[in-house]
Formats: sequence, structure tokens, C-alpha cells
Amino acid sequence: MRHAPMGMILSIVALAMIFTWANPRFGSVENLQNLLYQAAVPLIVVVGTTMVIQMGSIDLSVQGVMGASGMAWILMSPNSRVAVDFGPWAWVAALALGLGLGLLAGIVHARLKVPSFVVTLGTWYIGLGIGVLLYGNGMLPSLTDETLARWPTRLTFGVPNAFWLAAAALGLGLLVMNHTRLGRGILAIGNNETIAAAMGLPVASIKVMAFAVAGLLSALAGILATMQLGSGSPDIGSGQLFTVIPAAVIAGTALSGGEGGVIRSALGVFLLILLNNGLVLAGIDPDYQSGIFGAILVVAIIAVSWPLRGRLKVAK
Amino acid sequence: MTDHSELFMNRTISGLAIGGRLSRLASWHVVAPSLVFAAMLGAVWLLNPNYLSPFGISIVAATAAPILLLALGQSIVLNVGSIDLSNAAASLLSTILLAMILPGLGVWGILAILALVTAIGAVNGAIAAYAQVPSFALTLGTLGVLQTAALVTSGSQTIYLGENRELVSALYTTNVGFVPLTFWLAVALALVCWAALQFTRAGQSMTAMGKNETAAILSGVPVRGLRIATFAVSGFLGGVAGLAILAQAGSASASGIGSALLLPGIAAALVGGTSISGGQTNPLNVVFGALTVAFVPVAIQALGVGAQSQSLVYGLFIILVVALTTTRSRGIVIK
Amino acid sequence: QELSPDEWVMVVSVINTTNPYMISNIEGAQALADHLGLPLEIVNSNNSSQEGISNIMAILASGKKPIMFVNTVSSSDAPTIVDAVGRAGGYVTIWWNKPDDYKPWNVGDHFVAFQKHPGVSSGRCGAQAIAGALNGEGEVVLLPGVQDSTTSQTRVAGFRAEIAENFPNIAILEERPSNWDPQIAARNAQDLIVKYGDQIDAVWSADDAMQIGAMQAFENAGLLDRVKFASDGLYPKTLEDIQSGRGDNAIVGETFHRGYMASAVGLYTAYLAAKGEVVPSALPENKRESLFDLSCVTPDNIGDYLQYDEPGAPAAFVDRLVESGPWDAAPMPLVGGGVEALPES
Amino acid sequence: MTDMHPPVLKLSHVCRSFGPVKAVNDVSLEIRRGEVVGLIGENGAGKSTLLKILAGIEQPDRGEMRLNGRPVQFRGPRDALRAGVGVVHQEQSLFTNLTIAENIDQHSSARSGLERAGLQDWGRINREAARALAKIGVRLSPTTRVGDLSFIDRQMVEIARAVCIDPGQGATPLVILDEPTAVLEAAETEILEREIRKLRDFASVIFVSHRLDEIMRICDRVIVMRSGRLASDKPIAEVTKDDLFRAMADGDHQPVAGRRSPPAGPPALEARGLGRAGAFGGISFSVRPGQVLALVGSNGSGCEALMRCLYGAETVDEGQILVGGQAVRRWSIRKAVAAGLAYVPAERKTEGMIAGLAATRNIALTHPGEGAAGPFLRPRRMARVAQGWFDRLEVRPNDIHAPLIQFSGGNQQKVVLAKWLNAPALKVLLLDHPLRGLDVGAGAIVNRQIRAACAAGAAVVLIPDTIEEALELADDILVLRDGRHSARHDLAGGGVPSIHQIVAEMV
Ligand SMILES: Nc1ncnc2c1ncn2[C@@H]1O[C@H](COP(=O)(O)OP(=O)(O)OP(=O)(O)O)[C@@H](O)[C@H]1O
Ligand SMILES: Nc1ncnc2c1ncn2[C@@H]1O[C@H](COP(=O)(O)OP(=O)(O)OP(=O)(O)O)[C@@H](O)[C@H]1O
Ligand SMILES: [Mg+2]
Ligand SMILES: [Mg+2]
Repeated sequence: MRHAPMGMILSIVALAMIFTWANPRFGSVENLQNLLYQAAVPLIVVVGTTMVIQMGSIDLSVQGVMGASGMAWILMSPNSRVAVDFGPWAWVAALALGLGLGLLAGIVHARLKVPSFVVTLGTWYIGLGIGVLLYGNGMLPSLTDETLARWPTRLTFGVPNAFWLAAAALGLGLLVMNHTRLGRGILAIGNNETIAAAMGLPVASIKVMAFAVAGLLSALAGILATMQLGSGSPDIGSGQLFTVIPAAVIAGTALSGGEGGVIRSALGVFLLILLNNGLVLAGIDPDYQSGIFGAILVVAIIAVSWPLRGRLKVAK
Repeated sequence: MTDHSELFMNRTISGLAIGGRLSRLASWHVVAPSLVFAAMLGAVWLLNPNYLSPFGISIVAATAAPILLLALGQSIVLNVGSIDLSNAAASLLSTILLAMILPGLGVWGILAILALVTAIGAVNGAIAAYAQVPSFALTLGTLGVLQTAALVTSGSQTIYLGENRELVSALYTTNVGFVPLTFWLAVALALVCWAALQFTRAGQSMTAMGKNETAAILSGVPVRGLRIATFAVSGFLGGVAGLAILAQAGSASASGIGSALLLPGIAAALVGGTSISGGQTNPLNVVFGALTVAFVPVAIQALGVGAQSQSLVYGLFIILVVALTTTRSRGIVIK
Repeated sequence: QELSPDEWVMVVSVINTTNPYMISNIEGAQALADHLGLPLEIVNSNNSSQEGISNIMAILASGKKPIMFVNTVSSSDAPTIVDAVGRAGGYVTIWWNKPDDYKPWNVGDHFVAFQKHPGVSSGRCGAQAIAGALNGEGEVVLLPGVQDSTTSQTRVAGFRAEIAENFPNIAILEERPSNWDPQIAARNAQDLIVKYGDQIDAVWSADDAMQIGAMQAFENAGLLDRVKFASDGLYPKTLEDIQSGRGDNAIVGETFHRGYMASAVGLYTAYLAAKGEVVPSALPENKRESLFDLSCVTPDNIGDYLQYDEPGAPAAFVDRLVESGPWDAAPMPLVGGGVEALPES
Repeated sequence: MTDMHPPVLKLSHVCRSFGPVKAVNDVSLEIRRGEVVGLIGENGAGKSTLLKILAGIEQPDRGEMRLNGRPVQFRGPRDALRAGVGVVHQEQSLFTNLTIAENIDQHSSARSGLERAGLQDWGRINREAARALAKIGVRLSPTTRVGDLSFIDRQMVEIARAVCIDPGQGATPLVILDEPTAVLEAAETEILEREIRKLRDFASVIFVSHRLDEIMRICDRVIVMRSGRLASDKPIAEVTKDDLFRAMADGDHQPVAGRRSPPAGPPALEARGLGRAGAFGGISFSVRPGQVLALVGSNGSGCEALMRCLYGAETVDEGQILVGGQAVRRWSIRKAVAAGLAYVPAERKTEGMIAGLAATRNIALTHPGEGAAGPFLRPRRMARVAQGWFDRLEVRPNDIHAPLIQFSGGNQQKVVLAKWLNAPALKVLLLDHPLRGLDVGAGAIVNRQIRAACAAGAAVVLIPDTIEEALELADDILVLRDGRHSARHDLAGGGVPSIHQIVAEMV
């Protein structure tokens, strides 16, 4: 699957051409900015998701973590519910919450040896629960600080700030995966965990750190999504999981680990965001939207896998 | 790692081997699902014995039935190393279709729908087998397609089953030992699945395939056919789950119960000791997995947890239960 | 003969515990339970039929008899829940969603009633408000809720009927169902802004949660000042926006109904049946499948409704309710019954 | 010269059991500085287990271990690496998705400033790897992905990794090689031998092999294990090959039955002008029932690809395969198995067996025989079938229900063979390195079974470990060079070539 990016890029270009043909506004600068803006949150999430998948584990907790940290952030930032402003401490607290949930997942998974699928299903609900508890019975907290609320949409060099934040997360992901011992350790574990342990890699610590980074990034995404919406909700992450995992998978990040990369997953996110946006712009009947989405997903992965078929190939 | 069911396979054993056999039988992951469930029952009984009244039991069993059916299909698919994310959607679609055609076609309608969802499963399997795409991604796509199919065939309406209702509702209203027939049907199917895995060539080959597919291919195991068959079974069991849901609900809609059964189904399979990386499942333990998953809300209720803390406690519970039931033999990689 | 708190429990089942409407549901149930001296259990469905039913079942399994108000996640949940409540020896009122053919009088006394606010009049309120603000001419986009929800469907039908009947110069550009979810609404709104540019004159949403998301999207695009909004529910945030005149008085129409009223009325109906003061099978059909009055709110008459959000309003409402009975408590008298007839459009 | 240093390794009364199996039973030994010690023993004697204890993968149940005079207790492989123990495991253990350099770096303890900050110092890693590769005379680019390497090249990377273990402050590293030569060809074995001799300057070496010649050439001392115990420990000068045989073996092994003259008759398997792009081309041969054909060629000559094509596991681009005189169409593994072909792959763990599945079930996987009635299994008869094979092949331990992973390599191979021998009508047996990692006794058992299969009318195509093996077993030898037919020898017909001659034809 190491040659997938070209296929991804071609699919994106092909889709873009079809959609532009269906509605010329698709290619407008305004829509490109819109796409970058919409892609920002899943892009941040997908960096962490990809790391975890490359390690051969899976992280289902993103929506819960987003909900918890989004709520924590808005309640500590200038908002309509409580008159407080902890400034940067709101960020610190919200990110720490995400980091904590990631650490919890990582530790339970790596030390207690519980499959990551279940642990992160658990932390998903825990995060959601924290979000719900923070929400309490009060009224909807909305951002009262104009500067903060406008920050994600504001353009810097023609690109929305939200996307710059995502780009920074992508850069971090690339740095970690290609130039740190943590990243290379993640790849080694994804390739063969037994060997990694036999080679004396600190497998458990690497796993914990990978989940921690994923939790941190989900928290960042939760903050950004809250800022984008202008108000807080424990459900702020809803739907993200079913964007980022397909994105990583169609981009060739094998769920068995060891393969893929953040750049590819990012392309996967763009493909899905573009698909959704294009279907709206093309005026597809909403009844059929998830069906078309699913069908294209199926066709896309078949197209990616078809040339790689082989008698002894194992695709799980 | 060892397979306790080997016990049933050979009675001509030497004294030394008996010891090994016994320790295999008693190994924790084999007994864990039932013990964990029993422990939960015990704890709830201590908190409030009312929950274990015949009525309480019948309610838990009724809730567990569709979860169990989906979990069975899922564990069969997990056993070959794949995953079926579309089984709950297939089940939902079958509920809707059943509600639509049962009044006209009666029993034939049931058979037709079961055949249809089995075919849908087989198509999933065929694509996975012949295009060699990862099932996770593939069935995520099918999930979307099936959701749309449910929405479109129901015309975005709730379909209320009027005529011929008794054909399915009897499954729910008939109780055997406080427990509705739907649950016993699911248990019977679990037995069939267990026997099929243990005592048929296909079942044995599926397990082999889940443990090492390359070696299975090179051993001449028909992996494509088996993958298609597994997904078909998953589809079929999804259809039966649809039947159980309709028996209980008497109505169906695209966002109704069933749409959210995917994760409970997977959780039940895992709590039942099925390995997410393939090659290990025991359908009989999945019964306890499903009961546990259905019982967790009751346990939370019995603990007196407030509505706002429910998610949090549920999350902790899932982790705890699976932590107790996971197989951790040396050398096994937990992903 | 009062009902014993050892034998009976009041249950309010809500779709989640963060939506303002649902929070209000809980407040109403609490106020009534306090008034009647019964314990209250809260069920959180977490937006999922499966979880809702599981949690309700868990409460039923406790052995106490339930007096229940259920805000169903999906219409098809109703029969399952009603059946289980019957087996538990309790009484239930279903709010908002049930299959049209599923009639309380065909089921039994334990299915006390089905109650809702009419969606058609809600849609009509929104259409009138928007048409008025646009002087009868302009282009609108619609953000319905979950596609197979009757609540959303009836509201959309009402909106479309009102426009078709009375406002020939208002054009509906597009419908984008947004799942009652502010974020999906915001995303769809963004895409629609790109698609239609400044063609859009007004946005109608099937509930305030989605309107909040849509307004944010238009604000981000710098278009909030020139687009009008109407929706259903008058959430606190919406009330605040109307009062502050956000976006050059962007919100032009709302409907008024409060969650605490719905839950108090529903629970009280079931309570009366449990107590035997009302025999459901002896009631006329429109009291078992009931439509309550819904008020249209505009920035002009909003002052009339502020009293219902004062602290203590739920308790005051419960007092009125117990005095006047469930079908005649201001400001939501029973006005009709049966399946809501969709207007031809 | 008297050695002033404490022994590099000293084991006292080390034990390790797996359930009832005493894999390592009260072993005490010393390895001195600069010594190369051979470790031999039958399959299942406990060699790998002992080495795993040294590598920190297994913990001893009892006994003491001292490295360079200090008592050590390894909680994991990391501790062992830190203490200076480097290992080439019996199974390959490389990360196929990483570069050669990164794999080699796993054993190095050098850390630059960049790395102490958690960053990957590609410069240092690549430089050091290049040095390690040059040290053992392998020309590979350190930045190549290991997944892109051939099997042999990977083995060389493993060795490079083990030899770059860092001595640390004054301490002598211990390099452990668990059957490193089992998968190597003659030329590479020579390189390895040279390298091991060089290691003497700064390290001690434990070297496991079933090839006694190698042991005699390389080692200073040889330790023999039998059933988990130390059976003999003598300087190489004091032993002969025969002594070693006797020390290893529990009993006498019957010699392989002599070569029979091949029966006349139609060929069971025939290749006509077979070719596959990038692997081999223009290959023609035929093999008759009862006949053994050996495919001989050096690393990369295309033998293994050819065998996979015959089995239908790979597609051919040109030519024809004929089975029982009939040209096959749309050939596949399933059809091959149905036609009575059997294939024992070289990579046993990953391709040959289902490690987690019980031995009975591995045997019943393809041809359950009387173990099944139609689609149904008959567990009791399945067990009887398995027990029959366990007895015939002398599989140890004698527990047919144990998962295959719990058997030693040689015993696993016997079970793999049993799976195929259980075929009701075995026509062609395709054997890729069937004796890889087997001891002399097990090898003899396997060879006897191959002969028996021939006698029963099966044709055998064999890729042998060594040319000696080919000369011993085969009726016909086909030599391949760079995927092309290079020579053919009809041994049964009388023309027995010398090893030299065949080597010359190979390169
Ligand atoms: N400076 C370097 N020296 C040696 N090898 C390197 C160096 N940088 C990267 N590599 C190796 O080359 C491979 C390709 O690296 P690259 O940065 O292109 O990653 P990638 O496969 O494109 O993943 P991604 O999608 O995350 O960018 C990596 O797997 C790494 O092992
Ligand atoms: N993980 C394990 N569980 C159970 N038994 C084991 C395990 N590992 C090894 N054994 C048993 O311990 C004994 C020694 O095995 P070991 O692998 O050390 O043999 P070996 O001398 O290396 O043989 P070979 O030459 O075939 O590699 C064997 O009987 C084997 O079955
Ligand atoms: Mg790159
Ligand atoms: Mg060994």
C-alpha cells in the first residue's frame, strides 16, 4: 500500500473535476476556504488516530474526548454561562483533560492488556460523561469573546486560521512519526509487537505515549470545534469518528498496523470532506447522501486494493 | 490460547494429558464471561433483589436477544479475522422490510427477508474476498448504503406492523421460564454456531483462517468461500435479530432500535471472550457476553447512578468487564 | 388514597440531558414529583433508541410500578416501551413520537395517552414570520431534523403548506436535514452559503439547536445582518438573541412551548390513571391522542412569554395543572386529537 | 594463558519448565571471554529455551545467572541488551516496515545528543549501520526498507545487528546465534564463519547449529543438550563427530532406505517451458510417481518461485503445467490440492502451520481422512489419526491437543508433514527446505517418511537445505541458475555428480 498517495491524489482530483462540472461554484476560492475550514477539525483528530492505527491499535474515544475538553475549555473561557476568563489556562486545562483520558486509555491498554477497541470505547463514554457532567443543568454556554469566536474563520494568507492550526498538528505528526524515536517505535510495534518487545523496545511506554498524543490532539480538536460552533456541547465531536477512521483506512493505513502515514490520512480526510461538500453543492437528494457516501467509499477502497490483489494476499 | 472445547474431542487420554486438559478447561478466559456475569448478578442481588425477579430477568433476556444475535454473527466474522460493521444496519433494514411485507406475505415474507439479508452479507463477503479489501472499511461503506436503503424503503416513515403481527410477536410474548422465546432462539443459534465451529470442517477452517490466513491458504483451505459464508451467516443472524426486534417493537423506522446495536453487539462478542484479532471465539460464552452487556444498565441503575453520570459509569464498566474477560496468555499480542 | 412512594416511582425519559428542552423536561417532572410526594427517576437515552430502551428496562426491572413520561427517540420505540410498562404494572404517556397506527385505545389502559404539540402549526408559525420579515418575497433554505422523525416531517409540511398557500413569491431553495445537530446544521449552512452566495434571504430550522449552528455559520460568513431566521422552541440562547437583537434582529419567529410543561402534563395524566381518578378506556379519543395548542412568538409579543421562564415557573405550572387537569392548563390547552393531518402542498 | 577475568557467563542450576515439560533442567555452564561455544542437541532438547533465558525473553524458574561476574536477573529483553547480550533468534525478527539502519540500531546503545532529546538521529543511525554492514561484508544500503529485501539478505541484517552490540565499560558482550546458518547458502555461511572468528577479539559467542561440520570448524568448545539437560561439555579438540552424534541422540536412528530405481510410467507432474516474469523462465522437467526431483540453485535462482507456481500459489506467465498427463487450466491452490499435490513451505511459522491451533486440528485441516464424515468432523477419530502420526513421526511432547506453537521447530515440521501425508491420494509432494532447523534424528524420520510416500506412489519435488541432502535423497537433480535451467543429473541412471560440479553449475 506504499503507493496509495498517488491514487488518493488522483481520486481527489477526479472528484473535484466532477463536482466542478456539476456546480462551478465548487472550485471557487470561497468554497476552497470553506473546505479547509471544515477539514480542520477532522485533520487534527486524524493525526492522532493514524498514529494509533499505525501502532496496530485503534482509538474510538475521539468524540468523547472532544466533548469533555470542549466543555472544559468553554467553561473556563469567556462564556455566557459563568463570568470567568482563565485565558491560556483554559487551554492548558482542556488539553490536560484530553491528555489524561489518552493516558488512561493507554495505561489500561498497555499495562492491563485490554484490547484498545474496548478501552477506547470505554474512554469514549467516560469523556462523554465528563462533558455531560460539566454541562450540568445550566444553559447553553456560548462564547462571548468576539475575538476568540472569530479566530477560526479569520484568514491568514488567504487561509482560515482553523486550517493553520490543523497544519501545525499535521506538522507535529510528521515530525513525531519520521523524526522521533517515539514515532519509529510506533511503526515498529505496528509491524510486529512481539519482535518489538524482544528487541527491548519500551512497548508499553510507547503505547501509552501514542494514546496520550492522540488524546491531546482530540482535545485540541474539541477546542477548535467549540470555537467554530461558538458554543459548547458534550456532543461537539459527534460524527468525527466516522470521518477519521474511514479517512485513514481508505488512505491505506492498514488497521493491522505498521503502514500508512499522516499525510495519506490527511488526504483521506480531504477526500471525505470534499465528497460531502460536493454532494451538497451538486444538490444530491439528502435521502441518498449516506448511501452515495458509502458506495463511493466502497468503490474507492476497491480501486485502491484491486491492483494489489494476489493469491496469497491477506486482507482482513 | 488453548481451546477448551478440545475437551469434547477425545476421551482416550493418558493420565498426564488429563491434567493438561483440565487446566485448559479451567483456564480463566474460558470461564471468565460466565463468572463475570454471575458476579454482576450477585452484586445487583445484594443491592436490590427485586431486579432479579422473574420480571427483571425476562426484561434483561429480552434486551439481550437482539444483541446476542448480532454478537454471534460478529464473533463468527471476527473469528476469521474480519469485522462486519454493517450487521446492525442490515438488521434494521430487515426489520423495516419485514414490517412492510409481513402483512401481505406472512411466513414467506420472513423467509424472503432472511434470504435477502443473507445475500447482502454474502455480497459483503464476496467483495472482501475477491477484491481483497479490508472488511472494516468495506463494511463501513455498506453500512452507509444499507442506512440509505432503510430510509428510502421506509419512505422515512415509521412502519407499524398490523396484520400478521402474531406471526412474529409470539416469539416475544411466549415465555419459557420467564424468558421470551426470542432469547431462547438466540441461545439455540449460539449452540448451532458453537457446534459448527467445533465439529465441522468449515468451522475448523474458519478458526485456522483467523489464526493464520496465509498458512490456511497454503493448506488449501477455501478462504474465499469461507469468508463469503461467514459474512452470509452474519447477515442471516442480523436478519434474525431484525425478527426479534420486530417481535418486540411491532414497528420499525430507519432511526429506530437496531441502528445503535452495532457497538453493543461488538462489545458482547468481546466480553464473551472473542478476540478482535481473529482466531478465537466461543459462541456459548458470547451468550454471557450479551447478557452482561444487556445487564450493565440494570447494574448501573441498581447502583443508583444519576442520569448525568450514566455515560461515565458505563464507560468505566465496559473497561472493567472486558479487563476481566480478556485472554492474556503469554505471547499473545493484544491490539 | 395517595399512591405509596414505596410502591410507585415516577420516571421521566429524555433523549439527552444537555438539550435545554430536555433539561426543562426534567425540571417539570421534578416539580410534579415534589408536588405529589413521589420519587423520580431520570432516564437518559443518549440520542439512541437502544440505550433509551435499555435504561428504561433497567428501571422497570427494579420492581417498582412506574408512572412514566417518555420523550421517544424514534417513533418505533413506543410499542416496546409501552408493552414493558404494561408488564411492570405501570402507566405511561408517550410524547412526540409514536407510529401513527399504534392507538392507545387498542393497547390498553397502561398506555394512558400520546401527547404532542402540532408540528404543522409550528411550521406555519415559522413561515409566517419569515414571509412577514421578507415582505412576502425572497428565497429560503430549510434545515429539517432527523429525516424519519414525524416531528420534523410535520413541521416541514406546515412550513411548505403555509408558503404554498399564502406566499407565492417566497421560493424554497433547498432542504438539508441536519439531524437536530448544531454542528451538522452549521456545516450544511456553510455549504449552502457557498452554493447560493447571498441569494439566501432566510433560514428556517426545525428546532433551535440547528438554528444556533446555522446562525453561527452565517455570522462567520459575515451574512448574519442580512438573513432572517425562524425556528421552533425558543431556547434560552434564542431568547437572549432576540432580546439582544443579534445580527440586526436576525430571529424573526419562534414557537413557544416548554419542556417542563410537556413532562408535567404527561406525567400527571399517567398519575391520574395510576390513581384510578381517570379510567383511560373511558376517555374520549382526543384525550388519549392529543394535540396541544402551540403559540407563535415574534419579537413583538415575546414579553408575554417571559413569565414562564421566571424561577419557580415549573412549580407554578404544576399548581395550575393539578387544579385544572392535564388537558386545560394554560398556556397549553388541548385543542385537537388524532394523527396530525398533513396539509396538501 | 590463565584468564584473569571472571567468566562472561556463568549459569548455575538453571531450570525452566512449561507445564510438565522440563525444557531446561538444571543446567550449569560457563562461557569464557573470547570463546566460541557450539550448542547442539536434538529438536526439542531445550536449546532455544536456554537462549531465550539468556536473552531475557523467558525467566528461569530456578537457578542463578551471572554475567561478567555480576549476578543478573532479566525482567525483559531490554535488560539483557543493556547487559550486553545480542541475539539472532531462530525466527527472523526484523521490522519489515523500517529501514535496515533502524533495525540494526535496535541493538546499539550509542545515543547522540539529538537522540537523548527523543529525536531520531538519522545521520548517526545510517552511519553506524553502514559500518556494521561493511563489517560482515554485506553490500546493502542502510536506508532500504527491510520489507524489500530477500530472505537471505534479511538474515544478514540480523547478524549485522547482533554483532554490533556495544561492549560497554570493560564488560564482554555475549553474542548468541540460534541456528543462523539454517537458512544460509554456503557462501554466506563462510562469511558468517569468518565474522564469528573476528568476534573473538571482543566478545564471546554461543552458536547453535545442526550442521556438525560447521560446529567442528568454528567452535572452540561444544556443549550438547539432551532432554533439557547438559549431556556433554568438551573442547572441540577432544571430540569427534561421532561422539557428538552419540551424545545428542537418545537412541539409534535407522538409516534412510536406499535409492530405488525409478519406476517407469507416466509422469505425475510435468512442466513445459514454464516461466514467470522476474523469477524464472523456460523450465521443463517431469517427475514420475515414486521419483524424487531436487531443485538446486543458489539464493535467488528461482527454485522457490518455481515450486510455488507448481502449487498454484503464484501465477505463471508462460508454459504449461501437466498433472497426471493433463494440462491444467486456471491452476490454483485449491485445484492443486484436489489433484493430490502437497506443499511444505520453507517459512514454517508464518506459512506452514496454524501456530495457535491444536496439533490434531492442524493435521485434519486439509485432508481429515477418517477424521471427518462429509462436512462434519469426528473428533475421536481425528484424535486417533493424529495419534497415529505422532507415533509414526515420534513427535515430542506426545500431546496431540497442545497448540502447535508449544512444540519445538522440528516437531512442528513433523506435524506439518503429517497434515499432507494424511492425504488419501498423495500424487505430488512439494517440499521447500523440509529439513530446515531439524536435527539429525528428526531429519532421518522426515526423510524416511518422504521415502515412504515415494514408495506409496507419490512424486516428490524437493528444494534441499544442502547439496548433500540432494545427493542423498534425489533420483534426479535439476540445477537452476538465475531462473534458467543450467544442468540436469540423473542419479538413478548412474551419473552421480560431485558436490563441486553442482556448485560450479549453480554459480
Ligand atoms: N533521513 C532519513 N534517512 C534514512 N531513512 C529515512 C529518513 N527519513 C525517512 N526515512 C525512512 O524512509 C521512509 C519514508 O519516509 P517518509 O518521510 O517519506 O514517510 P512516508 O512513508 O511518506 O510517511 P508519511 O505519510 O507519514 O509522510 C520512512 O519509513 C523512514 O523509515
Ligand atoms: N512456550 C512454550 N510452551 C510450552 N512448551 C514449550 C514452549 N517453548 C518450548 N517448549 C517446549 O520445551 C522443549 C524445548 O524446546 P526448545 O524450543 O528449547 O527446543 P530446541 O532445542 O530449540 O529445538 P529445535 O532444535 O527444534 O529448535 C520442547 O519440548 C518444547 O515443546
Ligand atoms: Mg512523507
Ligand atoms: Mg530451537
